[in-house]
Amino acid sequence: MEKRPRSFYVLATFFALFLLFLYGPTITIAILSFQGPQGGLTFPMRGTSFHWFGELFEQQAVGDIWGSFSRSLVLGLMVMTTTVVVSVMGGSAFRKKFPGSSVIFYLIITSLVIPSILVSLGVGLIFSQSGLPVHWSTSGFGAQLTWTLPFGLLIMFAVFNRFDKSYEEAARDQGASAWQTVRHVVLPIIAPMLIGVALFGFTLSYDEFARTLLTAGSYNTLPLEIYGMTTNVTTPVIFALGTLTTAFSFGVIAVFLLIVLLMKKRQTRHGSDAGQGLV
Amino acid sequence: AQNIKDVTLRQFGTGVSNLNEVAQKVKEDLGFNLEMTALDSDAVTQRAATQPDSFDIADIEYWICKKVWPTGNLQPMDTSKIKNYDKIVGIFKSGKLTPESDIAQGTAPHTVGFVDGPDSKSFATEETGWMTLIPTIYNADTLGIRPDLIGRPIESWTELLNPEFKGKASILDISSIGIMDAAMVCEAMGEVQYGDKGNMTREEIDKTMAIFTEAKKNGQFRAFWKTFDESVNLMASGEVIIQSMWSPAITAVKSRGIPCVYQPLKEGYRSWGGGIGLSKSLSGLELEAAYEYINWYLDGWVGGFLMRQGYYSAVPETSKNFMSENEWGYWFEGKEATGDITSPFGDVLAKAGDTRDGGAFLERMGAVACWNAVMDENQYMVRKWNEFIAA
Amino acid sequence: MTDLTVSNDTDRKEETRLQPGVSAKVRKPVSDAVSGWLMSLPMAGVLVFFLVLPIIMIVVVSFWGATEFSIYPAFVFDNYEFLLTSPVTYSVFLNTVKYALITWALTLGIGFTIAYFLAFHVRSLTWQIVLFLLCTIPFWTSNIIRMISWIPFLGRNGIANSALISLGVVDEPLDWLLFSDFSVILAFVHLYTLFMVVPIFNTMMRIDRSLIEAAYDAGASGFQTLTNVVLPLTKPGIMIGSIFVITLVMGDFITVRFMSGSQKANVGRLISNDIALLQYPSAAATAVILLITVLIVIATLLRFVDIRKEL
Amino acid sequence: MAKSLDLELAAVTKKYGTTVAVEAISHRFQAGSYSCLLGPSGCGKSSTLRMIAGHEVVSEGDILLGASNVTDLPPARRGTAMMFQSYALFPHLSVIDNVAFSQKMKGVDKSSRLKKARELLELVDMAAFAARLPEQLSGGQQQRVALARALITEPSVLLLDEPLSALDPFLRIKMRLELKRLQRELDISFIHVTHSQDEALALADDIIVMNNGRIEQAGSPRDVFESPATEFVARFIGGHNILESRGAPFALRTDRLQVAKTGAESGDSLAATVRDVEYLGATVNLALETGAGSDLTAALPDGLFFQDPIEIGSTVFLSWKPEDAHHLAG
Amino acid sequence: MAKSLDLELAAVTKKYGTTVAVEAISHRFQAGSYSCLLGPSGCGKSSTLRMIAGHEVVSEGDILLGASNVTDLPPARRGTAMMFQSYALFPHLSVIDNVAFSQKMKGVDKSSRLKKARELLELVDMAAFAARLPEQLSGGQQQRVALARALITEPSVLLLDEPLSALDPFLRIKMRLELKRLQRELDISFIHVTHSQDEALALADDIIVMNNGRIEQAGSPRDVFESPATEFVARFIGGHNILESRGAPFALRTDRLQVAKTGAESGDSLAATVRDVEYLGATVNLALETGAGSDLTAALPDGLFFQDPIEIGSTVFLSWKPEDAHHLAG
Ligand SMILES: Nc1ncnc2c1ncn2[C@@H]1O[C@H](COP(=O)(O)OP(=O)(O)OP(=O)(O)O)[C@@H](O)[C@H]1O
Ligand SMILES: Nc1ncnc2c1ncn2[C@@H]1O[C@H](COP(=O)(O)OP(=O)(O)OP(=O)(O)O)[C@@H](O)[C@H]1O
Ligand SMILES: NCCCCNCCCN
Ligand SMILES: [Mg+2]
Ligand SMILES: [Mg+2]
Repeated sequence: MEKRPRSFYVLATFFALFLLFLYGPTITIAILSFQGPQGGLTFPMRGTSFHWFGELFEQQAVGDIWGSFSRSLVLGLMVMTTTVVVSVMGGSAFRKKFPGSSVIFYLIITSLVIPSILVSLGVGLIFSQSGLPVHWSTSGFGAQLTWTLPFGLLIMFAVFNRFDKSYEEAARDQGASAWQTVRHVVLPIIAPMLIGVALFGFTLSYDEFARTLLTAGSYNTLPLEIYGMTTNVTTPVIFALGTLTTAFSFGVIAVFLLIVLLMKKRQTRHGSDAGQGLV
Repeated sequence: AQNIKDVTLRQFGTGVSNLNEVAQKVKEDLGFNLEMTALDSDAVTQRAATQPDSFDIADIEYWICKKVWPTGNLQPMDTSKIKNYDKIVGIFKSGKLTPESDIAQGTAPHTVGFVDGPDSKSFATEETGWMTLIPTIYNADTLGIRPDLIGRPIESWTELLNPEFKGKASILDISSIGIMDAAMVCEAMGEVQYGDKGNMTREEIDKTMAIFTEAKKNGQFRAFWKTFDESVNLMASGEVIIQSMWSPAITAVKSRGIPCVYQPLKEGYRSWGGGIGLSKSLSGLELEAAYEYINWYLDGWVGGFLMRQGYYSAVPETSKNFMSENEWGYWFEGKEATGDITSPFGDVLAKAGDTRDGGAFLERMGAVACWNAVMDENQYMVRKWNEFIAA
Repeated sequence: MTDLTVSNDTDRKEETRLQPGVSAKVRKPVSDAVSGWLMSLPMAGVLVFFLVLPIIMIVVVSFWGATEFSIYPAFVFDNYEFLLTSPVTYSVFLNTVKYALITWALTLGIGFTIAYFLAFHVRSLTWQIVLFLLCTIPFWTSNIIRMISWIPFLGRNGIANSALISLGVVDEPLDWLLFSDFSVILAFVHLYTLFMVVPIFNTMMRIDRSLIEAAYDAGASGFQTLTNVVLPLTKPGIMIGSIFVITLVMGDFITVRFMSGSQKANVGRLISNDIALLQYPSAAATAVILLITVLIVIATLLRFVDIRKEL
Repeated sequence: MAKSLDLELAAVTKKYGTTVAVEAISHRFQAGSYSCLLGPSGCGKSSTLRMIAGHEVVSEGDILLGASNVTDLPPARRGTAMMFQSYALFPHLSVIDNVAFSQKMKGVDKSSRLKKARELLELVDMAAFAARLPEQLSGGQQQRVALARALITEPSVLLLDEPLSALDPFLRIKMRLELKRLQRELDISFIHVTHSQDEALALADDIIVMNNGRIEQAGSPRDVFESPATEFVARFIGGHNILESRGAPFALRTDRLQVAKTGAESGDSLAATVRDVEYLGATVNLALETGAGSDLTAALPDGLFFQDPIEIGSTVFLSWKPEDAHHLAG
Repeated sequence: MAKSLDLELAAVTKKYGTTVAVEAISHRFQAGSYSCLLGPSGCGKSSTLRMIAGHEVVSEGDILLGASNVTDLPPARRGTAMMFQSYALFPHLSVIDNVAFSQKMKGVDKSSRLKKARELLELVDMAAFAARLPEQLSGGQQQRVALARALITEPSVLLLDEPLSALDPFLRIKMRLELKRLQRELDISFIHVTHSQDEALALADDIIVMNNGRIEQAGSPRDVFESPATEFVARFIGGHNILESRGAPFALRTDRLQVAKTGAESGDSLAATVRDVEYLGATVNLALETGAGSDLTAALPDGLFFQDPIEIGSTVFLSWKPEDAHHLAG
């Protein structure tokens, strides 16, 4: 390995400090989730235990963590799927010139910059004024899409800006129909990027508060539920939930790393002699 | 034919009384499903006022009623169908705890408790047989303090603005409630004389907010809180040592082994009351189930459950059946505990020999100076409150 | 390659010029418009229903009247009149702008540095992705939970103060760590720096590495390369990140409320307070003004960069 | 393979907005011939090829393949196949799946399509690499796979857009021989876009020299090289000097310019200064400047040059045989 | 301009992880000479150049410029300047600011640095474009600006990594003449990486042929072309056939192979089948297959060939003069 310049170490330290800063709350949460049974949400610690992890799977005094979690999960998946599909379609549409595309583009920008609470208020008003029932899977879903779609579309712009059109032409040349081209060529090639869009969509939805606030209807999503739970004493159970979420995320990343490593291994095993000069 | 056991009722309210244990017990005792959604107090008002289809049962406070009732989203209840109607304490019917007590200032529950008929949108001045909310839970609020960190007796609401506690005081940021606390303080300081704290004039509002704004600018407050939990954390972490607080929040702090007192003050309490209302759209079997639920609610189990957390039940008599003598004595009669007092969730809240802060029911509820209120100048007050927050 | 230019002026001119009386041999691709429309239909649908209609609704309602409990159609300017004549409005907008500017400056400084590190010092793509993912993990825990945890982190007895005291940096716990402008901005920086990192990183990755070498070759120091080459070339990413951060901060209400202990206000809080009190018309009027402000800021930023080209 | 057919362009025009990329060109590509479209960057070669392939809408004019008008047919239904400049191999598919792609799209069952694909891979000598991903292949190998993929559709006309430009010079020469061999064996038409004169000369039965969206000259390599029709063609095809005689331009091959160290400026003899000497192995190029300010090049066999080397800066005398001067139009 | 100095590589090695890209190469580049590093893709040319430039850390060995060891100096302090393959002009700076960049970095005041930059632009004939942005220039123009930018640092050695590969063939020939002229005028060393034999032959005073991270042969173009040291060099430099005589390989220039339609296989005459005929303008290449299975090429002047054309598939007889056979090592 080559020697690194000093700036590397300075920047790496900065990055480490930034990570520490990002993880400040996470670490606090992690520590406090091991409070003893008498402990609360703040320091000092009153003993240490796994009590609150156990409690997490029991019924809480107030609120329904797993019910709202499953709603958030379902909603997150709905938003994720829709974001991927609609963004891919939208992104593809924008590769062509069509009248009105600039209107849609500016709407997307507006959607990106409009304060969340406005969407929440507006969607809530539309539904209530037109007598439609608000529900997390209808109004809540739509309100969240106004947040995830701009991101999805912007990422798709980036993806398609880098996408070599000749792949599609080659497919058409090979007799693939428009749909076959998408199905067998475009989608597989951009698939890794779509994972990014999907992750983005899910994360933004899973943690969305303001846009769901006035649009969720009878049943709360997880952020709303936790907020609702704070109207009574909340316990380190919510910290245990945070710790589990974080552990789970680390797991996902570890799996991702493992897959990458395995794929690299497999590639070397396949024995590439690409670029070995004279044919 | 439809079976009442298939009915599901959706109830929302703040976490204070939207307890899962209640729903569980309903399922056991009555057989139908109760789905509880806990919301913060802002969301509760919004939900009740703007999303009538999103709930069957609204668990709200009386002062909110003033905003929600005129929307027509709730239907009044026929008191003849309420088994224990007669046993409901007087506060919710005539406004008088005992026949001789004065009616406190503010939006007293009985003033918004009745309407003339099933379709009426304006409140009646006396009992009519049509109730807006069935009272379920209420209490007398005061300041909470950390005796260990203050180290001297606290007797008056004025202490909230005492510079001694600079940077360690807090009040709550729910304007309708906060303004009442503020008024208690200003009145106690002798700075403002109110005609009716529950229905201030613009001038009174201005004066009150001026005093508090001044204090805020001087760094009196560490923070304002909006949810129950925040008040608990502020107090438990020692960020704040004196603040307006709710009884069970004190209990929660204490249950962590941190000394905390719900300090009775000489000027009296600021009180609040909650009840459950029925959605306009409720009918048929579901309406029947709702009545069954209300009757069950007043039947004592919930009352006991709530009383053991430090609230009061609207029908104390029935609750007594679900409390031990020790508990009844401690919580209701203000007697010394004869053994450990535990919360319904198993935390030990008091030991033998302890007495409840503020004493017996009659002593506490008898010393209510005002109720949480929605005043005529509410919009003006709200704007001033916003200015206070932004100052 | 894909050219996302939205303007179709030339196309349209072409059409009108060629249409009348030209031989049947003239061919014009018509299907682009049709398929473009079809494919963007779902997106357009969502936007119309969940963005355009709500905005129209808000604008309309901002002229309505309100009682204590309901709103009624009217055409009154009361809401705006009150808003625009209240000194609170101005101080709150000012405060909002203050938060936005300070947060912007900090996220830009930090975000640029982080992006620079990831783009220029981390060599493999895998590591770049891993480090980036590492940055995102905290965001998979509900923000509400994280907000709650700031108190034990920054409070008088929190981790930060304990650490500072045990390190001997301070004797007394620092009060201003929590419930202050400091903590509000800290939380903003915490929440939104990544929104700055991503677009800047993206732009940096597209800088041809030989430009950096060319700068070194010309005798530029690391710092000179940074200011004379990297920074100017990263401008588009900075613009996009700035748009994200500024709009997010200007529209936020929950962070300000939690982190200031409800002691500070920004426009978002004004709106949410109004909403909480069912003063929808007043909330809507404030929202309209906020939206206009944000759009003006963004439009100004967009003048400097064509973000479609820069993605 | 399919029967080869004539391909005819009839006044084909391509406009992008207001830019005219290809201007009413007409040409008949003979069945079974190897044609090269040659021209400088931006002259419309790719646009022409892509219109033939069906990847670009024809603005005006018609394209006929055999007896049928294919102008408006989709790419896969016109009997053409295209090999892309950077090959456009599907990066997510293995070599054999790339080749079998069109069969899969047609719904051919797996075993038959793999069998067919394997045959094609054998044709291009790539069967051993069937399981690799494109990124694991060298440029030359990728090119062969692209060829196999194009040929599996049994086209009458194979279209190639700068197929050799991504290869290094060594490979380029090798692969161009293979292309030519394959075309001869399959007996179908190849239309090959290039901006390299060598490539066009070496490969083509027919060279179509384009400039500014128009065809400047079309003919056999010898026609084009020995009788360039215009100054542009003479310059572009290389190996020519442009001179002028009584106002009329004429072309003179660089290897037909005779260089003498002594002589006199008179009639067909011209004095010139040697500005540069480029050694190119078998030949040596002299860059010459005549008094008239025009730059000429003389290509001498290396043997001849080194017998009596000429120094840079020296003056030489040029002459040529009258029959080597080739008159140009315009 | 700076005084030109000898540049010496002493057993320089470059390793990337476990790959050895350059393996202990030693070479002395003469002051004021034009050297070309020539070799196939991946042979280590760029790595070598980049180590000289200081953009790549030397794994082992030393680099000496004149008397000083520059192995560990930063790029700007070694007296070299680099011209990048795709020019690497700063897209946000105007042409003149690009050229003045290094002066700005040194803190030279604005008017002096612009004056200096303008001089350099005049040198490369680009003064008229001073205010343009790089994207508003053609490839050839960009190249000149890049040249000016590299030269303004007054390097002793100018390093060029495939400077012509982004240009079309027409421009490429033009620009290579300019590079050569400039080098001669400035009298500094140019080290130029290419994988084109023509380019190397035409430009270099010294050709360094690399293969697999090693130098196969270094010498003047004529040395390399006329006496390739190894089979690899003979193949790579082009224009050679490799034959074998009693187990020992020898090289024979393709233009020295004599082709006769009639004859007998005997001694130095070899029967071969014509597999292909490549017309290249002034020459015609015959691709030949001998019985022994080896492939040969014969380059005939076009005049000669067309006097009596040879058909593909016909049998011909090959012969050569013994003095044209050049024996190869290994
Ligand atoms: N999609 C397009 N939109 C607008 N103009 C285009 C488009 N494609 C090509 N052109 C223009 O049409 C003209 C011809 O382009 P074309 O690609 O056919 O040239 P070419 O001969 O293939 O050039 P090269 O050798 O550089 O590939 C050029 O001026 C080019 O700029
Ligand atoms: N940064 C790097 N990391 C790892 N290996 C590298 C790196 N750069 C080059 N190599 C490897 O080192 C060897 C030599 O590469 P180099 O770029 O010097 O070749 P080259 O002769 O310039 O080739 P080309 O003509 O393709 O530019 C190759 O095998 C290449 O894959
Ligand atoms: N069931 C309604 C309970 C509402 C609780 N509000 C608490 C207010 C205390 N001051
Ligand atoms: Mg082209
Ligand atoms: Mg290289």
